Parts: sequence; C-alpha cells; structure tokens
Amino acid sequence: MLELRKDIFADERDDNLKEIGKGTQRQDMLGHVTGTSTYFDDHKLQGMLHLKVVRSTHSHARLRRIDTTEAERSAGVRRIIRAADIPRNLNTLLSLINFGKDDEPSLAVDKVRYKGEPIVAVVADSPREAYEAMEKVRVDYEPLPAVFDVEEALKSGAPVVNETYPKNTFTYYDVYDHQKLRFGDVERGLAGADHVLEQRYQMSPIEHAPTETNGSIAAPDTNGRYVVYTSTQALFFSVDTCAKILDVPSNTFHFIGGTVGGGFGGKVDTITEPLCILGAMLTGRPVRYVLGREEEMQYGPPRGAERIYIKDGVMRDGRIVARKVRAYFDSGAYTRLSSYAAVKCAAHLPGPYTIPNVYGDVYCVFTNRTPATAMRGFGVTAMDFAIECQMDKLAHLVGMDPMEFRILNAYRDGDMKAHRREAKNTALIECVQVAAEKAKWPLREEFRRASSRQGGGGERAAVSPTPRDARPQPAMASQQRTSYDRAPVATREPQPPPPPPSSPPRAPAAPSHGATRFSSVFGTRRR
Amino acid sequence: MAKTALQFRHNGRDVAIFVDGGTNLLVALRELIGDMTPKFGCGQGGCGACSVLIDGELHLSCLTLAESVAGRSVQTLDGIKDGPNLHPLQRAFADNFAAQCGYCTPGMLMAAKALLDRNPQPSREEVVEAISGNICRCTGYEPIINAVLAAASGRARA
Amino acid sequence: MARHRGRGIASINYPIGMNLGGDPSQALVHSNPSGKFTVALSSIDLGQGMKSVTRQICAETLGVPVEDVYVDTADSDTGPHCMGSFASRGTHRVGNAVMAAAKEARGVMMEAAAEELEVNAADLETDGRGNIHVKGAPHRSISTKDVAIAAQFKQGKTISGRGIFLVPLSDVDPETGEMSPATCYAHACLVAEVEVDDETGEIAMVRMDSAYELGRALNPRLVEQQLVGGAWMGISHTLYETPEPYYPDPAHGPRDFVEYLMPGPGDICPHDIAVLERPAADGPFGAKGPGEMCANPVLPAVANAIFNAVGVRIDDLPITPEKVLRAIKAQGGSRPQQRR
Amino acid sequence: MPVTVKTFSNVGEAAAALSSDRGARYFGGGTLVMRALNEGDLSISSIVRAQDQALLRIDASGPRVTIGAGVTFARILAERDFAFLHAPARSIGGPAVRNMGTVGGNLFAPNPYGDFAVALLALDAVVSVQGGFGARDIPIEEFLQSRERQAGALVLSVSCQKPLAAEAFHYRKVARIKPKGGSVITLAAHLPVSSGRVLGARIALGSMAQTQVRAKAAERALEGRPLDASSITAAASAAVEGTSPADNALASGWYRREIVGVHLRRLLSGQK
Repeated sequence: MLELRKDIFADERDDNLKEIGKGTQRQDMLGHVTGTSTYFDDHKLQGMLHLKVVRSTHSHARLRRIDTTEAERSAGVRRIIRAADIPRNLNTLLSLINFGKDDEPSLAVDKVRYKGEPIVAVVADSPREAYEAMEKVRVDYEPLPAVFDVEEALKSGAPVVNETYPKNTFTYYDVYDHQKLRFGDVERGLAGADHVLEQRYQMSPIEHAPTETNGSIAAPDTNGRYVVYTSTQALFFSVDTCAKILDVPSNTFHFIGGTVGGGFGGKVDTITEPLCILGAMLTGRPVRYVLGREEEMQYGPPRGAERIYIKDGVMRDGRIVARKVRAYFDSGAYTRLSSYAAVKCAAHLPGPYTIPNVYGDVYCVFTNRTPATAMRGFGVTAMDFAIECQMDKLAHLVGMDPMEFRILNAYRDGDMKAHRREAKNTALIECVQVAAEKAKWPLREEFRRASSRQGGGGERAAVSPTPRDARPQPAMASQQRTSYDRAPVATREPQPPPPPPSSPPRAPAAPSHGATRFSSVFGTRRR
Repeated sequence: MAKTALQFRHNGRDVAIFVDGGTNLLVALRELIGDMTPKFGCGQGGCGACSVLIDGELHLSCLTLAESVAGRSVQTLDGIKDGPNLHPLQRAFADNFAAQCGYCTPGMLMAAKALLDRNPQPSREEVVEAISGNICRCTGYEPIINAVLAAASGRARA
Repeated sequence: MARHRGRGIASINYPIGMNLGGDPSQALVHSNPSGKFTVALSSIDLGQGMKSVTRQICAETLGVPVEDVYVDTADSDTGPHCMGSFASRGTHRVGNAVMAAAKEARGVMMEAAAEELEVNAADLETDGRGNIHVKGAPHRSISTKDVAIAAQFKQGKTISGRGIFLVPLSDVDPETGEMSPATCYAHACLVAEVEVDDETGEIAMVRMDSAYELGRALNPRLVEQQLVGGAWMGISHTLYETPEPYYPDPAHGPRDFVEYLMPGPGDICPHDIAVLERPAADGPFGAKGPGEMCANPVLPAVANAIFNAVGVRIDDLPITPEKVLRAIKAQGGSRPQQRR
Repeated sequence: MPVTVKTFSNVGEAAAALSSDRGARYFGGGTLVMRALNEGDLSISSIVRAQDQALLRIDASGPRVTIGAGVTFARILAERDFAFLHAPARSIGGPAVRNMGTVGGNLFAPNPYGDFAVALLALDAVVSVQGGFGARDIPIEEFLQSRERQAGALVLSVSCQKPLAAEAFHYRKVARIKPKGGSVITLAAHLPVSSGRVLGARIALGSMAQTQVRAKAAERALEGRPLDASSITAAASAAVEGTSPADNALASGWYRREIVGVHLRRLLSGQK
C-alpha cells in the first residue's frame, strides 16, 4: 500500500500540474498483457543461424592449443570464430568514457582467467549442431593456481589474474591501487572517541536473474549495414563498443531495442552483440546468440561481492566523530564496471550522516571469477548494508534508540559532506520520522521535532584540517591510456563493403575505430 | 534427417508443421508457427515464462515434446482474448499494474487462467500456489496476486 | 524451540545519476499534422517505466493530454544519444532532456497558434486537453490539431524540439576524493519485522513499513511498482540470493531457478509505504529516481531485525538459516533483545 | 544430428528399444529429458516413448495400490483414494510441473528433486520394471540404490500398501522457497501403530545422501515403542545416523545434519 505524504515539504512544491502526479496507465501495458510487446528474441528471420560459445572449464589456465579442425567439419557448422577473427579483441567497457585500460578479450587468446570465459564461438544451422561442434573443439589447458579471495589476491606472491593489472588491483590516477576519500583527521577523531567499533562485512555476489536472458540477433541489412536486435540496457554503449571491437564506423549498425525483459544492471556489458554481429558478417546470414539460463547465472556478469571493514568512533552522547572504511570490490577477472563502482562507493561515504572525520580506501580487486558488473544500487547497496548494520551496533553500544541515533547523526541542509560538497535538499530525518510513525515506533519529542532544514551548516559546514598521504611515483607515464587516445587518423577511409561470407573482416592498416568516445578525460588528469 | 509432420489445434485453428526430432513445443510455437507470446526464460522448467494450456491443462512448452501435442489443443496468451476484448485477467493485470518488464506476463496469465478455469473463486493461498511455478523478477508478486484475485471477483483495481 | 520476532531499521540516501564520466541524454520531440507528438529516445525500458514516465513529462510540458504523446525508443537510427538505463538516471536525466525538447516544441506550437489567432504567443496558454487559448479568454481558442495542420501546410514550421540534459563530468581529486558524484539524492527509511526459528535458523518476513523521499512521484503507480518490487529484491538479496553459496569458494554455483534462491509468492509480507516529495532543484518537476535505492534499506533493516529477534549479528550476506543457526549455537542459544 | 523420436504402442517394444541403444532415453513427463536436450546433452541420441495405457493405470481399490509410471502428480492429486499421497504430490514443482511430471520419472530425479520417491520409500513400495529379459519387481530401496544401473530399464508402475490409518503416514518437505522450492531435506515416515506400539516403522529421507535413504536408526528407536515424546526424541536424535548429506546450492551437509532431527521431531509430534 502506498500513501503520498503531500503534507511534508508542501511549501517547496507546486502541485498545480495536469499529467504529472497522476497514476496514468503504462504506455506498454497493453502490449505486456497481450504478449505483443516485442523483445529482441521476438524477431523471426529467414535462415537464422545459432551462435554458441565454448567456455573455459578452468578458473585459471594457460591455453596451450586450441584445435577446431574437427569442429569445422561438423555437420551444420557455418563458421568457427576464434580470437584472431576479431579485429580488436581486447577491450574494456569504460574505454568509452576513457576510464581504464583494455584488459578483456572477446575470445580468450593465451590464457583463461575465469571458469566460463569464452574461447571459441560456433555458428551453426541449429542449436543441436552447435552443441555437437562445441564438443569437437579441443582445448589444451595448462592449469594455473587461481585466487578467489580479494584479500588473498592482494598478498605478494598471489597468482596474477590479469596481466594488464599485475598487482591484481585497478590503478587509479596512474599511481594508486585504490580510490581514496580523505575528510578531516580520522585518527585524531578515533583517538578522541568514547568508544571505537571495528567490524567486517561481506556482501555476496548477486545474479541479476532477469526472466529474459542476455542476447541479440544480428542480420545483414541493406547498404552493407547490420541490423541488431538487442537486450542491451545501454543502446549507444553497445553500438560504440561493437564499433570499436569490430573496427567499423558506428553507423554500420542499426541497433533496435528498448523493450527488455528485465535488466537490473546485467545487460550493460554488451556481452553478446560483438560476436553475434561478427557471426553475421562472417556468414552473411542472420545470427542469434542468446545465453542459456545456466550461462546467464554462472557466466553472465553478477553484482560483484564486496568486503568492507568499518571502524567508527562514537561519543557517549551518540555523536559519531570518526568513520574509517576499507572496502574491496571483487571485480572478477576483468574490470568491466567495478573500477567505477569503487569511485561511486567512495563518494557515498560515510552514508547520509554528518561525521567530521571520514577516511575511505576502496579497492577494485581482480580474482579468478566471472567479471562483475553493475547492478541496482551499484557501488552503494553493500556499503549501505555495512553502514546501517554498523549504525545499529553503535546505537546499541551507546544505549540509544536506533531511530533517534540516526536522526541525531543525520545530515542536514548546509552540512559539508565528505566528498566536499554542501548537502542540499536533504530529507533523511523526515523519512525516519515518517517510517517511525507508520511502524508505531515511539520517538521522543525532540526527535519528532527535528528537521532536515534546521540545525545544519555553521560549524557543520567546515572541512577540518586533513592530513595527506605521501604520494607514490607513477609506475608508468599514463596507465589509463587506451587505443582511444591515439592520434586520430586524419582522413577516414570510406566505409568498406561487407566482407565476403567466408573471410574475416580485413584488419585495418592504421589504428582507427568508429566508436564515439562519450566524454573527454576521466582519471588521467592530475592535480 | 526426415522431419515429422505434426497437426494440432493452436488457439482454435488447425495448424500443420514439420518438426525435427526432439523439438520442444516452445520452439515449434515461436519459430514454426510464429506465435511469440510464450517466452523463453530458461528451457529448464524453472521460470514458467513459456507456459501454455494443453487441452486446458497448464504445461511448460519448453519441456513439452512438440510431437506429443499431435491432435491436441494448445492455447497460448495469443488465444485468450475474446475477439478484440481483453480477457478479464488481462484487464485485471493492467488495472493492477501487475507487469513491469512484461516478460513473465504471458506465462503468469496462462497460469492464472488455468486456475480460474477450474476454480473461479480462489483464495489468496490458491492464487499463490497457482503462480508458484512462474518467476517474476520485477513486481514482488503482490500486484500479480491482487490482479488474479480482482479478476476472480470481477473487481477492477484491488 | 521457539520462534522469536524482532524489528530492525535502516535509513539511507542514494545518488541520482553518474556524473563521473559526464552524463548526457538527448531527446527529440515532434508533432505530426494531427497534433500528435512522438518522443524519440534511445533510452531503454527494461520494466522500470521509461516510456511511460517520459510520456507524462512530455505531455505536461507541452500542455497536451498524455494520449497525444507516444514515446518511441530505442532505435539507434532515430533515437538520439543516451548513456543508458542505469544509475537511476532515467527519470532525472532523460526526463530533463524530454522536458527541454518538449519546451522547444511547445515554443513553436505556441508561435504557430499565435499566428493563427493573431495574438502574441506570450498571451496564450494550453488547457491540457488539446486546446490553446488566449489567457483569460477561453473562447479565443484553437486546437493543437489545427495548429499542427497550419504549421505544416500553411506556415511551413516544424513543431519539434531538441533536448539534451548534460551533467558535465566531475573530476575526482586523487588525494581527497573531492568530487561531485551526483546532483541530488533520494532518501529512505525502512522498518522490517521478522520471525526467526532458533532451532533451524529459518527467517520469515512479517511486515515492512517504509518512507521513501524521491523528489516527486511523477506517476505514483509506477513509483509503487518500483518500491514494492525493489523491496522484494531487497529481501531476496538479504536472505536468499547468491550465485556462489560458499563464496569465496566458487563451488556449488546454482544453474537454475530451483538452485538460485529468490523469495516466492508465499514468502512475501505486507509492506506499508509512505512517499515524501522534496523536489530536487534540477529534477524534472523536482523528481529524483526511485528505481535503485528502493532495495537498499531492506538488507540492513532485516539484518538488524534478526539481531533484535535472537541476538545474533550476521554480517555476511546472504543471511541463510545456516549462518543464523551457527551463530545461535556459537552463543549458546538465542538471546532475544528488547522488544521494539 | 537431430534426436530420433521412437514411439511405441506397448511397453514391451519400448523396453526393447531402450535396452538396445545406449543413447536412448525414456521420455516420460519431459521434465528431466527435455531439459537435458534443451541444454545440449549429446549423450541422448534418441528418445523412446510408449503410448501404452498400462502406464497410466491406477488401481486404488484394494489395500495395495498400484500407480502406472506415467501417472502425473496432478492425477494423484485428483484421486481421493490417494489422499495419503497428496502431500508429497503437492510438494513437487508448480502446477505445470505437476501436470507433466510422472511418478516413474520421479524415481530417477536427482537431488534436490525426487520428493515423491521419498514418500514411496517410506511406504516400502515395489517398482515394476520391464527390462530386456521381461518384467520384474524390485523393492524401491534396492531400486534407488542401483538407480544408475536401471537407466536402460523401463519402469512400468509402483505399488505399495495403503497406510491403515491416515495419521500413520507423515510427510514434510523443507524448502527455502514457498510454496515451490527445491528440497533442503524431505522427510516421510510410515509408523503403523498396533496395540499402542509402532510396528514396522519406516522413515525415509531425501537430500540426506546421494539418493533417498531410510533412517534406520530412527526407525529402530521407534520400533515396538509407543509414539510419544520420549520415543520421538530418541528417533530425532538418531535421524542423522547413516546419512551422508552433501553441500549443494540450497544448503550445506552440516546444516542438513543439524536440522534433520529437529524436523523429524516436529513432524512426528505434529508441530509446524
């Protein structure tokens, strides 16, 4: 049941609106209840082929030899795709916002870094024939020691998961193996606290489990273009990622999507489109690549696990005076989006509370598991779990009601947040008050009267003196450098005709790509 | 390899197709007949997105051997409307905002129809049981349960 | 043996959008000669209601009924660029882009109407039912359909608009983490009540009460969908879900919906929700975004409720019966806390 | 190569086809075999079907009931004479799976499935099997333990004695998800009482070993004793003896061992 509390903050709103605020029926509801909403897989194309990938059976192994001879001769096989067929096999998703180094192949070359990593793609007339050919692909593995625990991965001598990041951590600003947050003097704050509480929290990985699995259908279109029906959550991320990997101009593709059977963050990674389009390029036929449910669950990217340590200093009267956080994001074998989640997480510290001394170190760590990606609550869900369990423990420790404890420490308009921006438009206190009212949870008068609009600012707006860490020397000139940073080719070649069915697209002479870089520089700038 | 001829009733019309050995009914409906209303969610029998009625009984089309419906009657979501008019369940799902991404909706509706066809006035527990083979990742089930109850009682919004 | 009830709370905030890479979205709005509008986007509707909420924003801004607007998404040939449907950016970023495009289209529509009515465009207003009239003189009126016909066939004007909403990229100070990660924040507080079986560690949800502040509920039914479904997902994350049940050991990963646990329709509980609206200065009609944050308070609230019920702290998700039972055994039995 | 479908009108021919081809699998309700095919199981090259009415036969008239292997759980639920089997039948899948899944197929379902077979094991059922050399009856305990080797045989039916009193039969499936979830553990007990004492106690457990097993120590704890708090407590503490539960996605072996006694005690003492 949902109740709109129009009485609260009424003076900040103009409610004189016609369409806004109405519970209008969804535009897509009729399609949904009649089953006529068109998802990517609802396109029936003549002569469609089926693409499936051979996945690594090892979590970490060198690939001695991949033999596809027998598979190529298998009945119904139209094409076997190997890493060498992919124009730009190495990519990282956030290269489109110039963040991070290309670290992940579309198909494994010399090594596999997680169980389920794609090695070879099979394009066949039917799913059954694709399965038969997959069984005939011979992969000779040399198993390597694997690491699955984020803190084990950081120890010296741990197996190197991803050679692009030999320390098993993403590199921030060329120098740091973690994202920092520094606000005030946390050690002084802890030293002056009445109680100090340090705790460890562990968030599980999570599978998005949309009822529609990831997938796409690609087909040759007129004028040498390819039409691509896709389940993507980010249409232009997918267009430009494919343009980069396949090394063609982005207008080679006509992407159609927008009606997706659930995503929750699990359809951001463009995991099926590049191979699917390449399959269509190499065969001249429509190709479908849809993840099976087990593939989706085990090898589709999950929400990454996080391990979080929180150390808080609290006064007897309930004021939190210091919060020190160390968090490890389990990125799996490749970066995908975890590097970014760590930054978002650092910005989220210390939660919606005004604490004068806050310190955060957030690591993006590589392990030999399925690469993690975004999910609903990206970078924040696990930290909220940790912070709010910690808040409950702190309230217990000082003998305060947990609701009142939160109101006491809540951020208010005009306060300085730890990422050094003024808090505005806050409403935590009111949410606590209304939830208490709904749950018939008694609050004392002073807490019932508290307001997000009062009592903030003043000395709460100050940044206390903040000690700085010693800065290490950069390991390399520019670790964030990607192929996108290379000098642009002065004149572009005209768009090549679609390649003949049996041969891979010609490798370009000069490094070039058709993708759009979404933004200028992030992460390379130094202060 | 020879294909097998297969005839059955699909939403009240006779259809004839040729299937490969081992083809499941979901593939036959979607790829050979072109009825896209049943959805592929798992192929394992775990999600219910492919649910259809066979001779009025709820079945998972992904686990049904296409050949086994020879001479039988298969109803999908595409066949539950009365001419241009929505089935009361479709209307109730809409009124109760019981769909978000919409991907589980065809299967949910068929599961709900299988219930109401047999038991027009179910209890909440019976509704819960009836949709228990269908996964919805968006709604938290509450609006779906309310929609089925509303359809049963002839109410619009619960 | 006993089953113990307990209550726990959590309060949270959530950033809207992702400013760290620069965060733009575009929209195009145009009318056909019947005065019906199409919004072209490349944003994705994955169930959250993107098509529906942008439709209402466009109708409100144009001053036409919602039935006169159709949202077409996502086609890379016709829909202009959008970063994507994630980071709670849909309502806020795309909504703002649609609003800007609709404003521009409205400007042309009002100019065209002014020409037909031979008045100054500034003296006109829309009635929200498909008509444009002179302020204070409703009888001097023209329908949007007639305006569209006139614009197309007589005046040679395109009733259309382009909109972009860009939150420029925020640099991050490597030393302090100083940054502008978001322009506004949504808020929530949730109370969870659970029942814990101290012999089996099983946890049943009893009820939830919550308050969510999200700027403005542009469509309360869509908001309800997100909050109800999101809280279900929160319960699922807390008590059930994991693709690696013995993490960090990768063994025994689930392969299907029997092994991957999510609460069924028999595991849900009543949830009473209040929505607060404190408009964000840069939100479309003040709106923030409810989609992601709604699950977050559930996880800690349930964990805290379990402590209240039996006195054990499970800091390792998901909180399975096994973890609860181990903890109860380790402390020599359940220790119910002060009933709240 | 597509799969070959071989349909026979009688069980004898079907059984012969099954035993003569290692790549042949019998296709019952489809919930196991069709899933395997969908997931690319290439060990199946042909599927064998039998449209023999014998497989659908139900005989519930006498004290001993016989259920054809092709009978679905929905059909069991529709038969009033099978009231004692309604709880196990209802605990399987959702409605669609109950309309499809068969009693015969359930005998082959691995953990965390096979709940109906737990009930049948507690009822000392007998499995009739048609092999290459004709039909024979196998006690269900033996059948389950040699299940791997039964793959080439065709199950025709199962039969068991009806419990003399409804309250003598107890069944519970412990699942994380409600109302449809995979088994954490499944318990079934048949405890006939004669002159106030349990005689012929049978307790069967699912997900407590590689296949469904009997809890013989718990049976012994009840045998010849009145069913009261003290015998139930003794049975509960003996429930774990002889079991070897494994870790899987639903629970660990440790957890299963910890709770099997708790649930047995609650089941036998009528607690939720």
